[in-house]
Amino acid sequence: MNTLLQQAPSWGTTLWFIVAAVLLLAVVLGFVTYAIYFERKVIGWMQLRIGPNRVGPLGLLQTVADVAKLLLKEDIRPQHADKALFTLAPILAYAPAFAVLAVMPFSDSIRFADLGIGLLYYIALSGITVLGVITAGWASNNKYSLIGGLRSAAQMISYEVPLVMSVVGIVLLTGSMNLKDIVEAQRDVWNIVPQFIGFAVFIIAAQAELNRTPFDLPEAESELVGGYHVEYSGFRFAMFMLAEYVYMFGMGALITILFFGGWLPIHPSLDFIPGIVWFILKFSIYVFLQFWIRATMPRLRVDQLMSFAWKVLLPVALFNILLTAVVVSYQNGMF
Amino acid sequence: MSDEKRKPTPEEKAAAAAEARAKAEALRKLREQEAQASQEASQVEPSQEPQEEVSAPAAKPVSEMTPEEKAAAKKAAAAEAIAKAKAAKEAKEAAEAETPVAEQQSEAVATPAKPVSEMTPEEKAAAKKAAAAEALAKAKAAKEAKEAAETGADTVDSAPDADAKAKAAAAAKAKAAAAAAAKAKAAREAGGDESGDDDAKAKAAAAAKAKAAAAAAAKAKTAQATGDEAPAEEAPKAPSKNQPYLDKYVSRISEAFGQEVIEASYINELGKEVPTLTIQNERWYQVAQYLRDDEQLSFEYLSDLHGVDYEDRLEVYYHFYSYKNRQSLAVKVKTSREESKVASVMDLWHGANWNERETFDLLGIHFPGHKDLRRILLPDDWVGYPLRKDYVQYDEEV
Amino acid sequence: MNHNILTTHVDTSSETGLRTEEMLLNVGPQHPSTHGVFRLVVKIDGETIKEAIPVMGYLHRGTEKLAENLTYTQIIPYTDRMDYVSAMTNNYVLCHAVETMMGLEIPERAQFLRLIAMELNRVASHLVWWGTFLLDIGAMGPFLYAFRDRETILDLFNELCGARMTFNYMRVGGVKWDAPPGWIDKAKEFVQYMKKELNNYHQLVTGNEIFINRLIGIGKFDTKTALDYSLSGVMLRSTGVKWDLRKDEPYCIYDRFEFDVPTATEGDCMARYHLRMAEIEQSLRILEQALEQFPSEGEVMGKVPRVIRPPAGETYVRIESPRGEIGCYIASQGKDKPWRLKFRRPSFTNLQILPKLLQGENLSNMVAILGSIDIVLGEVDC
Amino acid sequence: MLGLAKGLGYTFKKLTEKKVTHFYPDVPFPMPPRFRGIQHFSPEKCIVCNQCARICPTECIQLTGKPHPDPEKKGKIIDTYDINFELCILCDLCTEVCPTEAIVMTNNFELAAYSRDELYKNLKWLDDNNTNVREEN
Repeated sequence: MNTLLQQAPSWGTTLWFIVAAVLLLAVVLGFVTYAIYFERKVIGWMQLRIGPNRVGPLGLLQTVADVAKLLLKEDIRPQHADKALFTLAPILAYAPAFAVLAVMPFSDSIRFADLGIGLLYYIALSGITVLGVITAGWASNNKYSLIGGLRSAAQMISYEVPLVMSVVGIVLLTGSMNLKDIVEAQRDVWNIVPQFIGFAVFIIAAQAELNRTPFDLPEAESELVGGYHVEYSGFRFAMFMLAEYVYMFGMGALITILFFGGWLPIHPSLDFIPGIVWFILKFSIYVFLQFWIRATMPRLRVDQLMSFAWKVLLPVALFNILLTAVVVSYQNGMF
Repeated sequence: MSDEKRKPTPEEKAAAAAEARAKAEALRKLREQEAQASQEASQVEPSQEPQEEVSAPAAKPVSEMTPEEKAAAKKAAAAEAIAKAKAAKEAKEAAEAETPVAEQQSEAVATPAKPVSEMTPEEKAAAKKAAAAEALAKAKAAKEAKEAAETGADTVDSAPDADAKAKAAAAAKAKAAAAAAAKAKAAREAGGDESGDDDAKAKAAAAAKAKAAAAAAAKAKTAQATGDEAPAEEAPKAPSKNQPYLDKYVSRISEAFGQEVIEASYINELGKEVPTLTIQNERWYQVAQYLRDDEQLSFEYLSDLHGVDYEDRLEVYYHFYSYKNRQSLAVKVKTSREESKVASVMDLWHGANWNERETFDLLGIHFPGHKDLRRILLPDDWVGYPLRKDYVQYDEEV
Repeated sequence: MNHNILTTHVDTSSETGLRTEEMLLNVGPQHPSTHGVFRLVVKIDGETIKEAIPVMGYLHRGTEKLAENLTYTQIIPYTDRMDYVSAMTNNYVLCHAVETMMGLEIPERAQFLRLIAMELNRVASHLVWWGTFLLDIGAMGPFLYAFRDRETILDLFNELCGARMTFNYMRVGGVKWDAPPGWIDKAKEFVQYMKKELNNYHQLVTGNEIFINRLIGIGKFDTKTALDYSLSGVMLRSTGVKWDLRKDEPYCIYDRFEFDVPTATEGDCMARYHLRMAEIEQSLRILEQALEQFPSEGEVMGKVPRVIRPPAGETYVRIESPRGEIGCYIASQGKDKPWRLKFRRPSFTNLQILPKLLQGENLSNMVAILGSIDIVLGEVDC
Repeated sequence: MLGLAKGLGYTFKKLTEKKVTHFYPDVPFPMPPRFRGIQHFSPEKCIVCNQCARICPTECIQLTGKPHPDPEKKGKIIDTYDINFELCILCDLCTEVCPTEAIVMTNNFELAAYSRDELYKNLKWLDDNNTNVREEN
């Protein structure tokens, strides 16, 4: 891949890019399909049900059927909706979620762009998703959507700050924003140990960024019915759904890379297992945690959400930066 | 014999025990009473006539009689009741000539040892009188009744023997009473609109005349009878346990507003002996305020509020409760059907808000003073008030 | 609806110079958290509720009007459909009213069956409340756990009277069915199971910090307000009034059993949550005693005339339903059909305080407050 | 945090616990003997006393009788008998009053239909609905 990137653009290389992108998209879609399936299964098991079991063996084709249904549905747009924005919103939400995957190193060899500022790229792009959500909320011409959109804006912007702050510690430790370097730097010990405070803040903020329980206020179905996507149906709704899960994929990958040592094995002696297996394993644990939390937690209230971000998470993240800075300086012999 | 009454509070238990011991005496007293009553009745009889006409066909509830009426009625009835054994036979015949419903009634008469519980209170009381004499003679009946009483098993645990005895006596009376009760029913049906049968009517008319007075009298008696039968016999006028409260309310309100604001006051024997007042419509708001604010009344809780259509008038029924005094009070305010108006008590008890709206919605009673009086359950454009007896659904096409 | 709420306020003179506008939000009648077809028109400024107007009647079936043309026996199935979550208490209140008027005597065994049925139903009702309340708060797990355990109760009812929710079980003078063989043991088993399971519920939810923070201090009112608004049941007890009709005006055979009336003084959603949970415990306690003392034999139907004709007059009885004080008023003219039948529905009365509680609250609190009142729309609209 | 952890612990334990859902409709759902399902009607038992129609709180039962074909015998026999399951609330009162157990409950409860008209069940249908008939009535 690296060699391809460094070549001069030509028809051949462009074709390669497209094929690779489609491949990644297929992988991601496959993941989304089965993430939804497993989410339903896991939550079902936790709730003493058996989850989807009617379509295909063990219900494995349930999500496929759901997606097919969504794609075949009539495209409904509310009469007084803002036509252009209404169409644009799902794309705005989905595109960045997919674009952030470009910098993810899934293993030593499987990766795409190797940006020096991979982490920054991720954070910057993921911030765009919120635009899609606000646009959707506004363009639907629905009060629930609007409230959901605004909640989402407030929440995502607020939680982005502690999210970014919490990874600064890692950047300080590693001295690089390149995701590959960050993984390589964890050969001795995973970042979750020295950066535990950062990890705690990050995982909470990530949850809020993903709009998932207990921070699912923008779509709180018991309050706002469905929040920003209440007026969406058919494939547009599918785009939002996709964005949510792809974003979860991205966040899972990022956490694995930042805190769990990416494709590195638990112990060097287990090196014979391919890196990608380790990656998937660690990644799956995070995804399972998502489902688990969703089966257990109630939802926060909007004012508590904001004060939690600004009064708890941000100070803790800042303290973490300070602590890391002090430790790093000490190690470098500044004191 | 309501649910509550069956649970033996300590006092009741004691009373029951005492009664059992004094059973023989009680019965003797009863006989004396009857003799006395029959004497008195002959004096009061003339004044009794108009009343029975009122009470028989419309089945006028006791609730609407003044205490004096009640007393008079009782006396008259007592006398007549003695002569009723004979009338019972007649009534049976009348009943047989009636609709199937009536037939069922007479069937019921035939079943032995029919417990008191099946009879309406007034029948019970009436029956009791008639039965008293018979009961003494019927040793066998008493035995049967005893069994019945045991299955009923209410106060089994305390002094079972004495209790059972007392009950057996009561039941024996009740059994004989059944005959009289059936007669009462038959008579009332004949008087009422249920049976269209002219024949039956004619027959029943005779019975009804004799009967109605008795029924009315009996109603008065049920006041005591609801609790336990024996005390009723010992002291026929023993007031309800809530009588002092009623007296208190009446006197407090009369002191503040004068006698005339209370149109009627009585203990509702059918409704767990709740003191019930009928308040003058015009002064209702002031009285309501007083009910809530007065130290001794302090009815701070409005349990229920609703309206009833009695065809000649509308009534609003309030059920208050005082958590301070642990006492209930029912208040009724009457209003005309044409211009129904009852002052709103929404600003006194906020809980009246929706209840008044509901009453307005379904019965069309207006509550001047209510801040937001509009329909609550029905759509805003609904025509008519469904709970009124003359309501016909509005049909746009007609 | 000609109400002032329809005029929203546009604030152009704010200090920031920004033009803000109040918004009317129609919550319901199809909304996941209104527990049925209840509608709330709320005027919101941002997410703060300025005013809330409840609109109801979407489930109004005219039970009271229908009852005027039905015999008392025929009305009983209709009461099942009022508070469909706790139909046993509804059955009971009607039968109790008629029995009070007629002075009927209920056989011992029937009394026990009634009490057991009502208390089981109270547990079932509170379980439904617990599940749906947490669903409102955003946790979906508890709902399914609660419904699993409620299912056991419904199965018990199904065995007892052949229906899971619309029981039509009680009759004037007794109950329709005796307990089938083995039923009492099954009920005993359930009570023991539920006692243990209740701890799990607490483990799952009660200690949850998010949950606690969402409820503490929300929807608060004091005793005076509660009485003024005619609140009853848990709503009243959460303000410190120790008042339970089972204890204070005992009906059925409640005075034979030992149980406490849990009260709290905070008057907020959290207090109401704890009270309902404590009430499940107390109900189980009553059930334990009642099932132990259940008479081994006896009639389940008292001696009742073939045609039920309460004497002319009127009565008003009230009992403790899971939601509060349910009352039944009957005006009789001595016929086999009531002249006027009126139910005092606790959900309807308790709901009155909602607009007051919602004022100035956040939209998220709206569902918590509404949930904590515990309404059943079949009963509100009657 | 302890509360959150406890809750997570509880749900995790449930992950492997036995599931409580039924495999309905693959596996029929057994109903207890007293279950009130769709009525079964046996015309030969009916004496056309009209009690079921009269007790019905929703007035969903309609029946007509005809004179007994055997002129020797008195009384009537049933001619038509319809229950409108749009209205029927399966309250059990009709079976309760029936003196001859001509109308009884069954344990069948699947009534869903594509058209309202299908919910009108006539004598023949009710007669044929003779599986899982309830014993106690």
